[in-house]
Amino acid sequence: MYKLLREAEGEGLERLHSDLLIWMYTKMLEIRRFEEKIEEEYRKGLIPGLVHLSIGQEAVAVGVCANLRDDDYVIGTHRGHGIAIAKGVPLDKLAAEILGKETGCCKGRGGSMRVAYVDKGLLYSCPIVGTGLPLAVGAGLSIKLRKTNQVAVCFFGDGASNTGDFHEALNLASIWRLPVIFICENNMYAISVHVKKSTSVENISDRARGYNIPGFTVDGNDVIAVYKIVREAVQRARNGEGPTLIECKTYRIVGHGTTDPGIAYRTIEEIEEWKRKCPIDRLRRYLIANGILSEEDLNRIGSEVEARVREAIKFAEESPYPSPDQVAEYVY
Amino acid sequence: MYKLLREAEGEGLERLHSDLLIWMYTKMLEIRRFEEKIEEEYRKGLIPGLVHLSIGQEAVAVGVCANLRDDDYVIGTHRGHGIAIAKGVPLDKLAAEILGKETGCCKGRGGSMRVAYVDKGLLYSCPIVGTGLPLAVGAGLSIKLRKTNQVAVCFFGDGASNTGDFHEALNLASIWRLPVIFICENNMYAISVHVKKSTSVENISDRARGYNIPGFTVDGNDVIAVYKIVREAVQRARNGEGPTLIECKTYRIVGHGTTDPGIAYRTIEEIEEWKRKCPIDRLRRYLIANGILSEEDLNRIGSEVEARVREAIKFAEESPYPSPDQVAEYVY
Amino acid sequence: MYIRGCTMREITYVEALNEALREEMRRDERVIVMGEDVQLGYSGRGGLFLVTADLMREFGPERVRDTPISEEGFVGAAIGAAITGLKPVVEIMYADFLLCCMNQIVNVAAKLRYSTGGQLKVPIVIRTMIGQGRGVGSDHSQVPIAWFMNVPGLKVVAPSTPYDAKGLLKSAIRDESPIIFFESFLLYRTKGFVPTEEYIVPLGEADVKRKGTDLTIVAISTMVPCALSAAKKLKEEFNIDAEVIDPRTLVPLDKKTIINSVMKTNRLIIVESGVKTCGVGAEIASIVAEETFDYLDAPIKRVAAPHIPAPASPALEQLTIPSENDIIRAVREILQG
Amino acid sequence: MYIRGCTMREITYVEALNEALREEMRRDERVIVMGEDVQLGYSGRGGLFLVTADLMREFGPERVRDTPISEEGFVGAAIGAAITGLKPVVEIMYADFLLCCMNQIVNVAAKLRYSTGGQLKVPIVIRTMIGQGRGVGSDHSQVPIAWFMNVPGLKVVAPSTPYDAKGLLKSAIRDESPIIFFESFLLYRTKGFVPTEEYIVPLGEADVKRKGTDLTIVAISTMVPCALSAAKKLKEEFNIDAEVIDPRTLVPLDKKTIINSVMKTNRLIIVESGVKTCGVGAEIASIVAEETFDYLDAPIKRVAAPHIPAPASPALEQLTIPSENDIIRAVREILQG
Ligand SMILES: Cc1ncc(C[n+]2csc(CCOP(=O)(O)OP(=O)(O)O)c2C)c(N)n1
Ligand SMILES: Cc1ncc(C[n+]2csc(CCOP(=O)(O)OP(=O)(O)O)c2C)c(N)n1
Ligand SMILES: [Mg+2]
Ligand SMILES: [Mg+2]
Repeated sequence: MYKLLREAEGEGLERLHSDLLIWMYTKMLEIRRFEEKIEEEYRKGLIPGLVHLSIGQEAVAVGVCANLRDDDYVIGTHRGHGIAIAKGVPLDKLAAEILGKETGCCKGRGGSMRVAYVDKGLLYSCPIVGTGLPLAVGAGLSIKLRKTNQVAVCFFGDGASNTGDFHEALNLASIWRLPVIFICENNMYAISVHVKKSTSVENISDRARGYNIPGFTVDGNDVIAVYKIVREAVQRARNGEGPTLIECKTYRIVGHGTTDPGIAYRTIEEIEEWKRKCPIDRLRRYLIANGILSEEDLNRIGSEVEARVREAIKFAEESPYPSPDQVAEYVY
Repeated sequence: MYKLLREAEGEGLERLHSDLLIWMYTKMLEIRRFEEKIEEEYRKGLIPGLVHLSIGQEAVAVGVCANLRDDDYVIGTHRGHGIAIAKGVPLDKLAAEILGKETGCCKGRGGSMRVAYVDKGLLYSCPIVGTGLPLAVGAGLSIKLRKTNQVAVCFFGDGASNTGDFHEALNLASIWRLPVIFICENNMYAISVHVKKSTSVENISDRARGYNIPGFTVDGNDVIAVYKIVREAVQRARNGEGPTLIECKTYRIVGHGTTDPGIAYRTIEEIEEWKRKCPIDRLRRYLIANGILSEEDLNRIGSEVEARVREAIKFAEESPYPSPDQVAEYVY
Repeated sequence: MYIRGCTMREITYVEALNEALREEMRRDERVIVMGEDVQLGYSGRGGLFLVTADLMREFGPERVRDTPISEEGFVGAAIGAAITGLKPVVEIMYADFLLCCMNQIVNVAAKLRYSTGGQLKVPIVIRTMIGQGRGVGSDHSQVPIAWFMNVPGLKVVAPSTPYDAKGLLKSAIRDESPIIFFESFLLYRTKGFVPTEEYIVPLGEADVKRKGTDLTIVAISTMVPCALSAAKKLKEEFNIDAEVIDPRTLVPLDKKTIINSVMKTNRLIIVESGVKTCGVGAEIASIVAEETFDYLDAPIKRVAAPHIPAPASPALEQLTIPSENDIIRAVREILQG
Repeated sequence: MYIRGCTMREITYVEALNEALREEMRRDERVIVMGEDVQLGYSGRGGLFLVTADLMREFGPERVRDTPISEEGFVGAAIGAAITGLKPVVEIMYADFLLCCMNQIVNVAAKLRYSTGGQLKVPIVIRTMIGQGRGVGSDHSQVPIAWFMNVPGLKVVAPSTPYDAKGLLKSAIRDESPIIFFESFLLYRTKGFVPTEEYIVPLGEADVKRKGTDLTIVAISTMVPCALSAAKKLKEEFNIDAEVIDPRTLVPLDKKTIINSVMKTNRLIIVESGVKTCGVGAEIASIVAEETFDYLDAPIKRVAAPHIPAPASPALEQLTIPSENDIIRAVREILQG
């Protein structure tokens, strides 16, 4: 059933299953289409609160989660839709959550910034920047004490790397040698602040040395590269060899949130340049060049994805809001 | 007036004024005698609260402060008596503060852990571990904006290097290129926890790279070595070249606080070994070997120091407590 | 709000804050502004909500300073700057993020003056925003005013109109104590008149926003406009004449104005958008009950948020913020009871 | 405190806590202990105050875990462990250090259950100590109980006797919500009787520590022994018969016991060692005033700390902690007034 292929890049000897590549392509496309639709829903006034899209960053979530089992833990961020989709949250429950509906994975209580779906190991998405890192350390501690061979993965941004939580979490994970993988989505900005203005190192992975753990920087728009470096980190973690910090350099080609045009603090040229580096197009070209999928296959996948996303949004729109008499449930 | 000498150690070319060496010796001795007396006062029940002595660590405070002007800022720690003495806080006001008297430098409101004496640039001593580092960054920012050429120095322990405050402060000082010198007094323990158990790096100065600033480790029981490395950092800071992290390896030969015998979590051998490394004895031998002071001179200094300390304690004991009707002053 | 001899202009709450910052920065070069995105923000002008608009252009990046996401660190730095000669105004984007720097605010800023026997002053203003009212969820909608009232050494300000916002922010910047200054997203776009001439509103003076005789409503921050419209309806529909008081500063609290009002009306309702338990209303109710015991004709009622984290879903969130109707219901209860 | 059919032993408050931890760790291997110096401390047995004594010896370093000085980090880690199958009991050495981890406690632990629509539970107990009473100064003496009462999603416990300390800590560990558990240095060495047999004290039940008819004194934590001795004096010297109630848990609060008592005595005093403004007393006073309005014969009085950071000097500190005499004075005031 599995078509095998030689890789064109990297060490050149590794072989990835073609269905893994197809899965990654499909998931990235799902995220992209989903986010585009969410943006539309937002413009229609159907979404409350703050909405942060991950358009342009799809390869990170997908390349990371391609390595994970359902029972591995993930902690996401305020920019969490892509992570949720990559970890397996059903699109309909995700869309419904974002629209604040009772059928959402958090019954509409969490909203866009707080997606959780424990069935698939997505514990929470942390809207308070930095807070996810200690949580992941705790998940790692729990894994260690319960002696399972799960791993805990924490996503966070370049901005988050300047929080005290980052420091305390990485130190804890290191001294306790926990199976935690810290994934920095370095999209070069924290809202309007460029990483150079806020962050004292060239590469955020340089900070790994301050905790005596392995640190890597990878092209975050190359899903295969992300997949491979994370695979090693997951192996180390499952083998009891402790945490890893992986920085994925990427870019959000949209604004910080849906209220941000995203052009006041960066140049159109910069944005255009990164659009050309689109991780989805890149894998698409790779799939074609390596004869894994034809244009036709790709179009079919495209329509299937479109349909799934449309369905999910429809489900969300048609779902009921939570009932007022349940407002006080789930407090204790 | 100044007797010059060649140094026996280090680059060998540097010359230190002998009166600087004598000053350092005298100050270290003052700290030692003062702390011994404070311990006695504590045993007599004359001191409220928590008291942390710096016996064994005298070379750090003295080697650092020997580089500072009165208008340079210092932030100390819960283990702050030595720092205060080195920065020039009068012994009588310091002792009175520790005893909770109205004549204390903080009018008895601060106590042992919160010594401040703004006239000599000692802004505060921070009993909440880590909080001093951001304060020093702010003092550095203020210096930069006011365009003076002061420096701000922050003392903190090995334990403090694991706080979020450490991380956020060093990052800020680096990106803003502030004249701040971070002095880590690594005495190998945070209360009963050995630094190896809590801290993911071999040398705390290794963490400097995570902020792209110079980091050094120095023998903290060698007052000359401390003096010299700090001198360079002070020069860089005054020249607008930004912050430095300096780790001084040292040891408290007493317990964490006066209620801690200090022997439950470390061996007698370890303590004895470090007693032999006494920074005061070491400088004393150096002064004699280099003909700077005779045994007689040293004995004279010893008696003078004893007398000054005795005076200070007497002053403190005889001073009045704050008056009840002033309890609500200094709140706003 | 008309003041004799003043020309008035109508501006928004955000503009009022912005003017206060600009005027104080012009007036005193020790005043600096720090926070996340204060230089550019979405608009390129400064601040996500434009409170710091155009300040960077006028005062440059040294005095208008973007920070990393390090609330504890940069608030600590602002304190350090404050004790060494600057007057920092720090922006904490949402009030919930105060939780990231409670240690510096409460253990350091609030204590420095006292613990140094008066050697240090900490002239720092921490501006922050209550995020309620648009589904931003549990950790972006909290109203932690009461906690800071519990901390000796801090002052606490929460204006409800453009006039008060401008005048109080200017006073706060000139004050020598650490001040937590609560703004509110729901108030940002509201408009009101302010004098063309310079003015300040002193800390510690409540404002009677509406005179009345039948009962006193003390309303906090976001709830002031809501209390005023409730009062209007109460008059129109039930001929109940409510006096509405906005304390404006919670520490120091102008007890006298509140107590005098209750001694006149004999009834009190306190309205706040935060959680009721141990909220601002608890303190005001306790003071008034203690000091006007013989004047009260009915139990004091607190209209406040229920004991529930803020839900993201708008269908639920609206249930957790007191409404005009909640106020009217409470008023009618104590007038009938 | 005698319970029919139980053998009783006299132990200290610290020993009671220690027994609770040991019993629950034996009972449930998911229970772990984390904090600074919990393994060794000064004695080598564990804990600076011996609350975790000998636990490392019995349960090993994996389950009794020394942490770096990273309150925010290790409380966050404990929360992460709690949502993935463990039951961490975290020690925060002084209540003031809660300020270093407010963000994880309030923005994360308190919100997780609600914001995930009930998917997660956060069975974590955060034990901490109120440091007042021995001159440890402004940032080691705070009593931040009321802040946590203001946060939906948290439970708040503050026992005053060895019996309650043991029974409530056991209940807290078995509970599924995040709990802030306040201990007190001034209570650590007090002694009391506990059953030899296993027992628990359920959360949410106040305890009438002394029956009386003339007025009700609600006392919190450290203030309970002080209120009891004041009650004794009041009886002996003034023939005033005070009922003393210890709520024991502040969230959930046993309003009924308090209200019933006030409906009987018609007078209430609340005694706490923390700052009065927006303290625990404000909430209890507000509830009682609202619900027993027609029963009150005198204004409710709050006996609490003045609005002053804790001074280090013992000469001053004693003025900032309510005393037996303060209570007696307040009682006589409302009985005469
Ligand atoms: C502690 C905290 N401070 C500020 C914010 C407001 N905020 C939300 S997202 C964001 C930027 C985050 O930047 P980064 O970590 O790089 O993630 P990105 O948005 O780029 O994905 C900020 C400042 C927050 N949520 N939490
Ligand atoms: C935030 C915080 N956590 C815990 C403490 C309690 N405490 C006081 S001193 C200390 C150890 C500090 O170790 P280190 O920084 O190495 O300084 P040292 O005492 O060795 O000089 C601790 C844990 C505190 N004061 N502040
Ligand atoms: Mg970013
Ligand atoms: Mg140490």
